[in-house]
Amino acid sequence: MASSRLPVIPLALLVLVLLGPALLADLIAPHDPYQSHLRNRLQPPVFAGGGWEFILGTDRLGRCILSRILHGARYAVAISAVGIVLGAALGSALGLLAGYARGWTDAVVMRLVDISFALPSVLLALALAVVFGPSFSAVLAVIVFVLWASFARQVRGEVLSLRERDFVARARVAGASHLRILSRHILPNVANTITVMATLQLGVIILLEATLSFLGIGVPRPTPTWGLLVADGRQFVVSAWWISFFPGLAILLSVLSINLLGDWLRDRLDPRLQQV
Amino acid sequence: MTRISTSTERNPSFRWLRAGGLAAALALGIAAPPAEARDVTIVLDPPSAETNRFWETSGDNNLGPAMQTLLGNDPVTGEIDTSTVAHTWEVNEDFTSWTFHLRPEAEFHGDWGPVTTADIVHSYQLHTSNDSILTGLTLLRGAELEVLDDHTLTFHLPEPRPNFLFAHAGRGIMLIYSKAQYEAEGIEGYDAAPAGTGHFRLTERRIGEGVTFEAVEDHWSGETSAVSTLDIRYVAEPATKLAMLLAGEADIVALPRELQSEATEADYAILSSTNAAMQTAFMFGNIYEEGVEGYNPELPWMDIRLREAMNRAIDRDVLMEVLYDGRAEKLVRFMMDPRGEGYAPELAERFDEDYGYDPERARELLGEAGYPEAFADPVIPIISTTLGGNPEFPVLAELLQVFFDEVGLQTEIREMDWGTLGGMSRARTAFVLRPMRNAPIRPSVQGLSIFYSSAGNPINFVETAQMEELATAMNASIDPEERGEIARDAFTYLYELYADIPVASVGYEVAVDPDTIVGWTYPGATAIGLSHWHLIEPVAE
Amino acid sequence: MTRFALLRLVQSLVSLFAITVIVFGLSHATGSPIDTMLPDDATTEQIAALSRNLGLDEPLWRQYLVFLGNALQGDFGMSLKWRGQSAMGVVLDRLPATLRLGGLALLISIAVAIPAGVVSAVRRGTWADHLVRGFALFGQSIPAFWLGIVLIWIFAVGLGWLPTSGHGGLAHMILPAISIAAFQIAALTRLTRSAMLEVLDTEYVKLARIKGASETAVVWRHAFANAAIVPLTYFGVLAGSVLTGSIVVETVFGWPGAGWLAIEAIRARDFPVIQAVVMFFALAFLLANVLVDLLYAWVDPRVRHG
Amino acid sequence: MVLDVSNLSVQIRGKAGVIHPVDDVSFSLRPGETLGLVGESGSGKSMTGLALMRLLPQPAARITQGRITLAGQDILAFSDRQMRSVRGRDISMILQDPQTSLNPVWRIGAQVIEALRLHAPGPSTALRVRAVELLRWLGIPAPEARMRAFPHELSGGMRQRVVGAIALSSAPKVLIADEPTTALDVTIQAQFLRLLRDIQAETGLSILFITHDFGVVARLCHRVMVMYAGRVVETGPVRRIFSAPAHPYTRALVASVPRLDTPEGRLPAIPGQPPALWSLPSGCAFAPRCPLADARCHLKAPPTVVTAPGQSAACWRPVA
Repeated sequence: MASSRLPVIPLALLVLVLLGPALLADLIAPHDPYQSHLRNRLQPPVFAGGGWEFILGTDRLGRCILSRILHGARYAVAISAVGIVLGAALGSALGLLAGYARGWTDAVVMRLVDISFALPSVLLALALAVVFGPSFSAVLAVIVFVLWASFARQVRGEVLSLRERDFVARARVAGASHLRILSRHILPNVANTITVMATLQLGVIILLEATLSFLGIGVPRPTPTWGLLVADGRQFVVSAWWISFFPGLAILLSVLSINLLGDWLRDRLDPRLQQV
Repeated sequence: MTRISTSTERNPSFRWLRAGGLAAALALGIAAPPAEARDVTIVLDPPSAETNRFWETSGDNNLGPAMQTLLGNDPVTGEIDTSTVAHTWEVNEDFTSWTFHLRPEAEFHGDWGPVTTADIVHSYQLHTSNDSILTGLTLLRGAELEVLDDHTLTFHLPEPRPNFLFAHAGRGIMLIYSKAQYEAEGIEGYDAAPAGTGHFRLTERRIGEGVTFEAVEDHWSGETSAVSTLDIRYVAEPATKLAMLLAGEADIVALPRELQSEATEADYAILSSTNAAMQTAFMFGNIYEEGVEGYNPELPWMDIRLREAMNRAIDRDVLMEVLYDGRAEKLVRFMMDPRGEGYAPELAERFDEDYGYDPERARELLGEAGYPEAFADPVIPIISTTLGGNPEFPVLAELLQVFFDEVGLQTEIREMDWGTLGGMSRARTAFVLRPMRNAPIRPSVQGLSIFYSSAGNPINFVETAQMEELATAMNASIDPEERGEIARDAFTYLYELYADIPVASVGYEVAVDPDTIVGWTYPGATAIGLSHWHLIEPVAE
Repeated sequence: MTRFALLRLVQSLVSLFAITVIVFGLSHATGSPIDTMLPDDATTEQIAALSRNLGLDEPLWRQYLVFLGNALQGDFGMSLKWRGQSAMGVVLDRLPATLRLGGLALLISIAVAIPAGVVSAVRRGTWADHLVRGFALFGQSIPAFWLGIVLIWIFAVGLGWLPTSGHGGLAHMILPAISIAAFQIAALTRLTRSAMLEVLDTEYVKLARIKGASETAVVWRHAFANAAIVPLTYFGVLAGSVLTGSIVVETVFGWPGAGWLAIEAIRARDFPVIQAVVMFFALAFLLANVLVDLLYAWVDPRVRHG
Repeated sequence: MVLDVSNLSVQIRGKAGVIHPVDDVSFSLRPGETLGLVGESGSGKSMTGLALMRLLPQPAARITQGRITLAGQDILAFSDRQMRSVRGRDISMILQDPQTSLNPVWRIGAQVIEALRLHAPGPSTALRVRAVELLRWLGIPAPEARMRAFPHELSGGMRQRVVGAIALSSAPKVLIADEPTTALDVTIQAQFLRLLRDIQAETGLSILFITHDFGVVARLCHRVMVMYAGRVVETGPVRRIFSAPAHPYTRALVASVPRLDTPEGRLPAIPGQPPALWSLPSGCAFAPRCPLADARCHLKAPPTVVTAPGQSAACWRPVA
């Protein structure tokens, strides 16, 4: 159905926009992302009449947009990596448990899934931010909350059907412990699904972070997360469009390439997974 | 009077888009019909409470066009005047009995009849009831009202209140509601549309959207507004507000200063209040003396050298430029205003010397104080928060951090909403640097005793024996000259204490469409900055 | 079928009950409404009086029981921010605006995504397919609030075709509805496409062609009738995310719906309104999902009989 | 001749390059005749069937050359609309898997009626009656009740009969049966084959029976055509093919016949794998696996030679 060749362009894009900057921000960023050059506020990018000192222009405090975007990649990677690992781990663990144990455990987990879908995540985030103050960990908590349920639901479904399969029955007859059956026989079979879902959800996380920043409940300023950069520059869409445009572009390109990679991965590993 | 020249040519970059768009819109037939010149749309920040029950709000008067207070303000000077329901007032020598004479011609909208002292008593009861949460209520509460006749009444106060008039104009926390309407329709009548005495009548309140007012024909004051309907819309998103102005959907828009240049570049005009409408400052949390609740000797800014260093680390010229587009004055002392009591001009003269931008001196001071080694927790937490009407606060926080970092202070920005911050301050655990505003500018003595002494409210930034003494003396004195002296001493004391980081004294500003609005004179004397709605001058038809 | 419906209903009720606890707990954890209601210079007496008035001096469990008892009767108390109105009244007042906007967004999503997904699957590998997939990816990669602002600038300020913001007729709804729908269109298109691809590959679609059925009949009556189950199961999630999406978009467009209300209520610690509006969101979501499950069973005979 | 195919080639443009799953295939079908089309999976037999229906997977596959003459008409020249009216009416097809050949969300009745209506529109009551008759004709018990059933409520054998009913609903002249019994168990398989034979006897239907199972071929077919790597390697009467296969590949296939326990879809006893279609050897495609192959076989594609009356093979060294 799909190409088995590695999707080169998305991968290159991802390295260029997200991974490269995340690793090398300190080396390649022309300025300190926190350093204000107050005499150079709202400088346009070099191709729109600005100077070479600030290639993508500066924001209202005279900070270098390019440097902020490059450093922002670091936070994008950190937030999405930690968020996805925690969310996928929690969701998959509960999904495994529910699907394997069935009965009451299953009922409880599935109600929790229902509840977590039914509570509007943005409102929850807002409430959390009001209680604990916006912070990196609050953003992570919201991301985990948003993610875990879909992992749990998907994994549970697969485990339910897996546990009826022969090799599980054989393992059980052979006297394998539950832990062993779960870790040796069932987990490897849902691993692909988890991997593909995780990839596809990465884009969702980056967008969520941006939304939280828009509502003023993201990672606190002046941390240059992409969401905050877009949210902060949104008022200047006409006069100083570069403040929000370039971070927006970074989000767009990253999410785009992540989604393309996710699609590719899905086609390779788990073509039956219907993931949005 | 603020006047602006009308311009015919707008920002060309939008011209071409518009030309094509307009044709297409006409073809599609979906363009909004052009508004009548006399219908004015004003876009403001959403108020903290949307209700017609003014006493159940904290005092942001969004009923202004329709509802009046006993006294008014002069549109140019901002001085309290008798332009509204009362035509004269007297006070006894010790400021405990205030008598007001109502205008016999003043009448309520609709058929609710003339304003009498019964309406004043009724309104007083509403505003001082248990439900009332108005700001500065202590100034109003506890009075005994003596009705002398239908148009004369006296407020007998339990103690001298030299600033009593501030409750009736300026802060204006007692709106005149109709007793007749209340008796006929009950509270529901007010909830639907309260009858007031202003130049406009409230016709509709749409929750989350705004309020619509209609000009009263032949207003009893003899002045009738040139604007026929006033559509006040509440929009929170600044970019959307700007878009509304540029798209011609709004005539007057309260824009953050940062965006005003976008409007002026497109040849829209800025109208400022005739006077400063607000002071802004950054406060050091809990400069208390030992024994006071909330005293915390570990706070780095308990060392006056750090407070001076922080003040000196700031280039206030840049601050004015970045935050207020250059249209603000450096504030010398929070709560001190040239028009108020106890103004100390010598402080303004000394300001550059004591508070001026001097990063070298700041570093020296930090060195002398042994910063950061000598401090248990040298990190300075700066609060970033949003408050309707103060969109510059988050930027201010970031700027402070920039300046502080420059001289070697360790900082951390904490985002927090205004309510949480208030809760912390009330619990006296706000161990932070936080923004504060004074709007409208309070009478000096009131401002000083509210935020710098233990009298009354729990939120206090300074509590020292000397300041307590000054506050007590100030409040006890009924001799204007003496009060002025004490206030001046207090200002000087706080100034030398580096009690906070004074930022700016700013006027209220709106961006207007010069094609539809010629001018608007308002003094910036109310809590929301705007007033004198009937003085909005639309372009003649 | 009835048993199945009943079971789903009971499950939803259990969830709803748990949600009341969470909502109550969370709203009270956000701090006291006094902090936002009272001005900075409020006196100690004012604070105490308000606290008493609002019943905030009662123990928390008692406040919960009172809340639950009243909530069962649809009474969430009086709003703290919109004084003089009941929380329920405020929510009911704002809900239609959100339902209209959300409904239109949903309609746009379906009207665009389903044909796009189907076409993209049927013409797989052609330029039409690439175009649709490109748009879908784009829609899933752009933050809704940013899209909204850009749309305002292009269509309201630049071209002057549509109003920038505010509450009004259809013209006012188009831009916000598109902003909400963009992500959903993308999601739904991708979902429809992959479901269609799978179905188009099946033997029964081949059999329909063998019968001599027209391409339209094959694609829509045979293939889509089966593939539709997948996007249908997504509608439950879709309804939820439309509500969530409306929270952000309503702020951008000054559209005073339930999403806007929820944000304002949380910021103002208006417990009664927070509780009412979140319960409404949760209820709407749960109902939508029960409905989807029932529809699913109705559409797919295998589920119905299984 | 009801169906005449000459020099038919199909090309698929894939990611791995261009392949020819059907390469220069010619054969014909007489009225009332059953032709068995035999080969391993990937030999191009199913693709040949789909090409005859003009239902090749779009847009990857297309017919590059040849003629298909159905009842005297060149159907490759037909427009899509003309082709639709031919499908089901003149030429029809039964697919391999009865589990998935029926639309799971449609009732049986609706599916049969749709097929009837497409080629002979009429009032729905009349169509209904005909549908019931059709189901009865295909040996489905209690057809009225079955009309209301959904596919998942029927057994595999019943479902295949319904598929048969749909395929035969408009009395086609040619039926392509693509491994129709592979997914059924043995007794049901036998019943279904008997049914096909009965129907053929009754109607004079011509059947192209695609299978990999020589046992089935022996029971049903008059003639056999063997395909390997997209090409026809041998054609002949069923008796000759069993008794005196000319092509070494056919011989190997026949040798493995009675083994019922072999895993389906794969014929044993021939060493090696069928070649990948995108890297065919230049000579005879079977040469790498052929015990008789010599240098010539590896170099040049063999011509088709007549080895006996009605029997021909594409081989340099046919067994006479």
